Amino acid sequence: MSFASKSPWLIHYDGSSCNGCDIEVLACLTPVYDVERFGVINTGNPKHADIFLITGGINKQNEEVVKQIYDQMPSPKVVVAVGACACNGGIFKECYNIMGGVDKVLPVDIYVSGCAARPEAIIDGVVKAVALLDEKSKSISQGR
Amino acid sequence: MTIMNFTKTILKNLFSKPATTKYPFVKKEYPEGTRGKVEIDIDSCIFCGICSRKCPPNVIEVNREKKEWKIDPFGCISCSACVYACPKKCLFMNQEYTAPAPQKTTNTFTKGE
Amino acid sequence: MTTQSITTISNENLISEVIKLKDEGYRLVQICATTVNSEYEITYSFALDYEFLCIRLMIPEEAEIMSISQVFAPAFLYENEMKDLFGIKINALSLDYQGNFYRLEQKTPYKNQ
Amino acid sequence: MIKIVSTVLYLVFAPVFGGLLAGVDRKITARMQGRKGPPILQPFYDIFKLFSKEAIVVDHLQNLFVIGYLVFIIFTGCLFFYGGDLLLAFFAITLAEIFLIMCASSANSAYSSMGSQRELLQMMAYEPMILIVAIGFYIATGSFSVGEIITSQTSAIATTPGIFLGYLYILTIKFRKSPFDLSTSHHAHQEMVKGLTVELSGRTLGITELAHWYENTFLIGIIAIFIINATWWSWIVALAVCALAYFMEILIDNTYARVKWKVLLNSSWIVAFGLGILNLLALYYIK
Amino acid sequence: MSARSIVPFGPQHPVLPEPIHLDLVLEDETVIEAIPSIGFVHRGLEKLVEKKDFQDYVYVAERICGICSFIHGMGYCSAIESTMGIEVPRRAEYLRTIWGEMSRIHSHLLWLGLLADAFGFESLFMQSWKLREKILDMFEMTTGGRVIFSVNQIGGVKRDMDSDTLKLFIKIFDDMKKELTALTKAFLNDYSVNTRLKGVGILTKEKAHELGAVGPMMRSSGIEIDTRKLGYSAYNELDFQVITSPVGDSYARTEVRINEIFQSIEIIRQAAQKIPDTELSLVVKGFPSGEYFMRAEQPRGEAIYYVKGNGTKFLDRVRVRTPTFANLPSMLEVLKGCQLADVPTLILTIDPCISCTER
Amino acid sequence: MYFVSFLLLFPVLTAVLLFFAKGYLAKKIIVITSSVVISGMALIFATMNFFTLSNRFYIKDAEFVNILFLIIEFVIMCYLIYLGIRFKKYYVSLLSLVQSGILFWLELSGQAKTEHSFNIYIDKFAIIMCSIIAVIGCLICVYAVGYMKSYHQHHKEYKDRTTLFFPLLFLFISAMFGIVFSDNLIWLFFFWEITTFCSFLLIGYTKTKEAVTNSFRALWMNLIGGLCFAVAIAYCALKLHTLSLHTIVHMGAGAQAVTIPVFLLCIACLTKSAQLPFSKWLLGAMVAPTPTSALLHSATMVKAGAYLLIRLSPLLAHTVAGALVTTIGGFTFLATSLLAISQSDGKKVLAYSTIANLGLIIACAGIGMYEAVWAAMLLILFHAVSKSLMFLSVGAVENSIGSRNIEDMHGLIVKVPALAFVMLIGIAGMFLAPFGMLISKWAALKAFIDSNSILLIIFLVYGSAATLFYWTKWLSKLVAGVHHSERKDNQAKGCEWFSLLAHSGIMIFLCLSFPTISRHLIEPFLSEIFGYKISSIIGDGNIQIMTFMLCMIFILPFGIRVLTLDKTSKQKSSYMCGINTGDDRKFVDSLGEKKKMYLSNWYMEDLFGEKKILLPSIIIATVIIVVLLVIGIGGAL
Ligand code: NFV
Ligand code: SF4
Ligand code: SF4
Ligand code: SF4
Repeated sequence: MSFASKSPWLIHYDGSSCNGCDIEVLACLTPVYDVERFGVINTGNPKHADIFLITGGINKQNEEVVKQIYDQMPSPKVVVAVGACACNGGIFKECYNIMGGVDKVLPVDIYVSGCAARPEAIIDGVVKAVALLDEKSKSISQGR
Repeated sequence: MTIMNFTKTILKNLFSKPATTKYPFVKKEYPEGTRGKVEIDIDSCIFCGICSRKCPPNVIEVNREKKEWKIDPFGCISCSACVYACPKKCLFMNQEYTAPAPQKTTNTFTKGE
Repeated sequence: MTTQSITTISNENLISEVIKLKDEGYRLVQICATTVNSEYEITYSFALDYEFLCIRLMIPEEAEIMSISQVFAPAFLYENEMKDLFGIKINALSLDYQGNFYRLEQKTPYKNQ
Repeated sequence: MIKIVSTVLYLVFAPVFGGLLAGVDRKITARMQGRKGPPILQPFYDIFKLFSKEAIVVDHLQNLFVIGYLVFIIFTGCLFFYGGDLLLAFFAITLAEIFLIMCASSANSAYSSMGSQRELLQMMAYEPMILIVAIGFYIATGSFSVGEIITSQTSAIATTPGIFLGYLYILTIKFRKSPFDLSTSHHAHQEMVKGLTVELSGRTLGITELAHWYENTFLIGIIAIFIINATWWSWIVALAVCALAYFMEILIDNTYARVKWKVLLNSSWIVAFGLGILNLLALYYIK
Repeated sequence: MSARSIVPFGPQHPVLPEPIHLDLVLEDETVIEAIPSIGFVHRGLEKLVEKKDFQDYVYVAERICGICSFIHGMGYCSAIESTMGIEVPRRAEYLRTIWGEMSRIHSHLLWLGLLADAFGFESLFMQSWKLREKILDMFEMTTGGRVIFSVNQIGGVKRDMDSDTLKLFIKIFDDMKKELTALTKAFLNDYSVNTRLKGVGILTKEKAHELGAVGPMMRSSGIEIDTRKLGYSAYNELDFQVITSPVGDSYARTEVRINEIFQSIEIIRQAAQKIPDTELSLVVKGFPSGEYFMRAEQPRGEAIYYVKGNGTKFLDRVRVRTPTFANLPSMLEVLKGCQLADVPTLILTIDPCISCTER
Repeated sequence: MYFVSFLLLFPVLTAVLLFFAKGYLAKKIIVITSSVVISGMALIFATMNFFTLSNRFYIKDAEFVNILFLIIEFVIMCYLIYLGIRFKKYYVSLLSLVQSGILFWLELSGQAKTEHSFNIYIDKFAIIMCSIIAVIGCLICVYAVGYMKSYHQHHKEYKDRTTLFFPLLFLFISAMFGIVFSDNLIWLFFFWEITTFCSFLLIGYTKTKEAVTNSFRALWMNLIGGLCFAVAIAYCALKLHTLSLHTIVHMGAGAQAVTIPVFLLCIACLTKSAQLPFSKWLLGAMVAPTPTSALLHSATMVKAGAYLLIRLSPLLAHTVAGALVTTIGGFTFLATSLLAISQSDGKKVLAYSTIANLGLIIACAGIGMYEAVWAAMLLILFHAVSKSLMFLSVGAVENSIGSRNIEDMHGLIVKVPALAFVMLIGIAGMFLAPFGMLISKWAALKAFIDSNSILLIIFLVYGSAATLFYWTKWLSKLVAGVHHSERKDNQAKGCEWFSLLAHSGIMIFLCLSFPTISRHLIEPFLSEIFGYKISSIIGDGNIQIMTFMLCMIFILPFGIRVLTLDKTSKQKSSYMCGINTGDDRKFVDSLGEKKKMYLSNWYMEDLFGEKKILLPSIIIATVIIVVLLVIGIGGAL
């Protein structure tokens, strides 16, 4: 049995977001939504994380940062793009300094819509991500 | 200055029901007027394209020839601009939001004859 | 509401004008540039309590201006910003990011192409 | 014989106990914060997951040191539950901690190194009190040996209340609880990121977590031997006191801001002096 | 004999909700120097005015930042309204005031939580955010969104609040006050919190003025300026005092913000009583021309919305000078000589909002 | 008898040979051969007497030796007076004149003639000391052969004065043998003075201004001790009519008569062992080339003071003199341990640590209880080895990476792995369980508790905390795995490397064998001086536990191999908030350029800096000494 799904630790990085999705992600950790019910911990450190939550779009400067964080996470790992900005740039997609959504630089596993993404949506996204995590962890253990 | 003056609050919390919602096990009731996802009553649409022009992130695509109305729900910023703009009032906001998905999708509505 | 006065001054008078304001006790509120045709219009805003006034430079695209960061320390942020976004040449910046303030992919997006 | 049994019991059940303790801790903390909190078994899920993850390191030395940490923590606990020498147990746990510090600094990463410096500072802060605890036991019961301490006629706490309180004080450091969670903390949002454990992941992190459980069991065991004496009912009292002490730790965790290192160092040294040394003086006076 | 460490702080760092980067030069844990770099969130949205017409740009303005979103929308609208000479219906102005003050409460509560988290007081963080959720619920009830409201438009607002709702809100606020008081006690009276706030990061009155600090940052250094006193929206008809504190340390900044929460509740109460019954919005005709600097008090301080129109539906320039941008020099000032442990709390005491700063 | 004379004379012979040897190779050959001979002889001597040794006295009435000593003493005095005048340090001349004057007067007036005066006395303690001096001392000499060569390659600015240097080393060793073998206080004093004189010359080796100042500081501080020593001798001769150390010790603790000489000797020991307030000379001694520091700090010089105090320990129990020694020792331990925290110069840390450890030894000796003395002797043993190892490895590191600053040893394990490992062993030996020092500390703590000395407990608990801090932080510097950093050449070759390895070997050997050493060497000695059979201090169970721990430490690395943890783990770059530039050393800084990350240790200058606590501690120590002297001597008069 895989435990990956029972203890999804996440890291949250704020790309070029407006903060809206950002604070909603944080709100998920607080009493009313309390994602720790599902074992979620916000680690703040890629090396401990299983789920990479990104809000906001990608620009030249944070491209490297996002890639590096992803690289430093041990597999199995999943990427969740939260909010319209992270999905495809949202309202900012025409801005000169926005390259687009997260999928421009990372393989995104789950897209969460909304502007700002609602905590419920984020929870749903995390729950879906968790299921994926399980699958990935199984395929890794078979691959061994 | 006192020490541990927060004790009362946390003990109260400890012995009362947590503030946590039961979501996702219990569905959330959204207040009226919550902006979720955009839906269309395709039958009343006249494919004038106003919604498409008004939409700030340009996620609506209207094709008058094919009588097709397309939206990219993952790019929608739930601003309701289209809803306000539609002359036929055939767009409305559903309180539900678009569910997270592993792929970005485009929802296409075609007016059947 | 209070009045908003904008005085246009010449490039050479900038520093002396700014020093005068500093002596009167004004603080720097903002510096902002706008591209007008092929010129830059640079507006320096100052405030004293609730009073608000602006001085303005009109400079050709290639002109160089003096930094006022020696007079008003916080100016370096605004000036670096202008440098990055407009490509305005500013001399004697107290902390010069050398165009790496925003690290844009597309340099000086506001410059007239 | 009984010694060996209790050692084996420790080896097998300390992780279970430590894990449950962590689970209960998280649950109570969550409820104190008005949240529902994770399931009680959550720490076990975490650790199983950690062991199933890809192992990444910054430097291969990390593996060596982290295992050293675990081994010596377990060794310490075994020594203690075997009824061995308390002072030696403290020396052994110091060694274990040093392994952890070396592990953190071997990664040559900013936050892990800063965390190790802080951990070191914490060790310096609690070391006097730890030694005083051992000394207190020795004076009160005439022996460093745990076996003899728990079979003495009166509980050690009768003559060492100050030392007991001092021990509880530094226990907050050892449990890495606010206000003393300087080097690493259970919660994110720390200036140190995760301090000591930044560069540990997957298996290595799992090992430190496991070691932590072993360590906590040992530390709580020390609370117990303050109480336990030759009578049987003292064991029950001890259990209650341990539970109460742990609850207090959780409460303190939730009612304090994290202090800065100088406060930590000064206060621990002052507490060691005010509670520990004065208590020792009194002990000498009585004897 | 100490050597100096040079370490990166941010952009990805758990105490930073948003990416900003500092090169920290440390001696033991004392910060000798901090050099900031920004640009991780820069989107370039001011230039979008060339693509969106001045009415649609409201949606962009709201998304400068998700925390102070409402006042961004309002400020932008007011700026345009001023250039076009539009008198906004009073009810709309009152509603804007109420929502604006609610934004302030939510923003300050959010900040209190983050601050608590920065000094490692998790339960305080949770409690603050628990209270904040109530405000968000109220927002959702009245605007349909939790953080981005989309209720402003040029010429007025889109949604109304009926009197029952207003009464309900006043009641909710009254209930909240008790919990807020407990929170206040923990922030202002708790010993351990005090060790982290008192005397830390002092910004003197002179420095605050010289470095152009704004908002609570400035007011906690004893400078009595609050742009709400300019009397935009409905503030000219409401009675409130500018809150200041003389010392200029982290504690003073906390005190000022906490008092502002209570003040905002008071303002909302007044506004709810005085709110007139007019229509909500005017129909806007024509295009803006001319320029205007609109100064509005954001939770973090004075924001300036500069618009310059040219008589077409696309503006020439929109520029938003946000409070955090103005506070950055003060932040660098207070960071010098502090302890590493204070870096998060000091960064937070300016209540930085990077998405506002970089736009 | 044969062994003793050999050990005393052979080094002198070597010294003479070395003085006339031309060329480096010749020196090398001489040093190595005689080192082998000396340590070989000492070890044979020790093994012969390992299980049984009835204490032996040698050399009765050696008039001609006395005269020889007198002459040498006179020459030295003249030289010192000359130097004092030349460098305008008149107090040095004065001190030298007075102390030698006292002796000349004693000898010449015949006052020094006492009954049955044996001059040499051998017991198990002497054996232990002699082995330490021989083995460690000679290893240092061997090391010096390699070291001095590269030293002069690195430091072209100093004149090569090795012609003087090597003979001095051997003279020093000879004098140390003299100290531990002498029973006659006059002989003891003679050798004592020789060490002072040699150390003075060795410290001034480079002849820089700093070196000269420091050497004079060492000189005058030791001369003060010497003066006290001389007065003590005079007192013994005049009042007690004996000059035999042995006899004096047997007079027992209660004896009023010995109070004053014991006090004076204690002061002499405190200066020699560089205790506060006299500790500055040892710190200054660092200017000398590393072998000198190693020699002064580990096996010789400072140990002379500790040695004499242990000899006197039965006289110290429960006396004011004992209190003086323990208090100063304990206080020094605490103060210098704290001071070491703020230092980044490797040698300086070592110097402070030496002073601290000697403080501990001396405190133990001052308690005068057998457990404490047991601990003190073990401490001497272990400290000698690990401190010498540390000094030598710091020297080797300095030659390899060009700095002896601990900050520069960041990532040594990648740069010069071999040296890093040696250093790890040295540091572990200094303070880690289950290595030797810790065992001794365990015993010391127990003794402190049993002696009901709350003050000592305070010193020890806080001092240990500080010790832990500064060693561990050094340790953590060494192991930092800085990737892609340049490999540096290990400059320690041949002699140096051999010496380092030998030290490490001895270190581990001692850890494993100390129970035997304790049983056959230390315990008999203790039984003898305390006059009753003593039980073993540390239980068998605990010894087993420690041995077990030691084994675990050494098995660990192999265990990891077996578990193949290494192979299954993947290497990733380190966490730098997402802006690592890929090689783990640099990040993108605020101006968009690559900046090198630098990690420094903690020094807490504002809490533990020299500026902050050195002066107050010196004052406190002086006050303690003065007050206790007044009480003690006042009580005796
Ligand atoms: N800085 C800033 Fe804002 C505010 N308050 C606004 O203009 O938060 Ni995002
Ligand atoms: S999706 Fe909307 S709320 Fe989220 S970051 Fe983007 S603009 Fe802000
Ligand atoms: S505006 Fe309304 S009617 Fe026109 S295309 Fe859109 S949905 Fe159809
Ligand atoms: S709600 Fe806004 S973003 Fe979504 S489709 Fe309508 S106009 Fe476009």
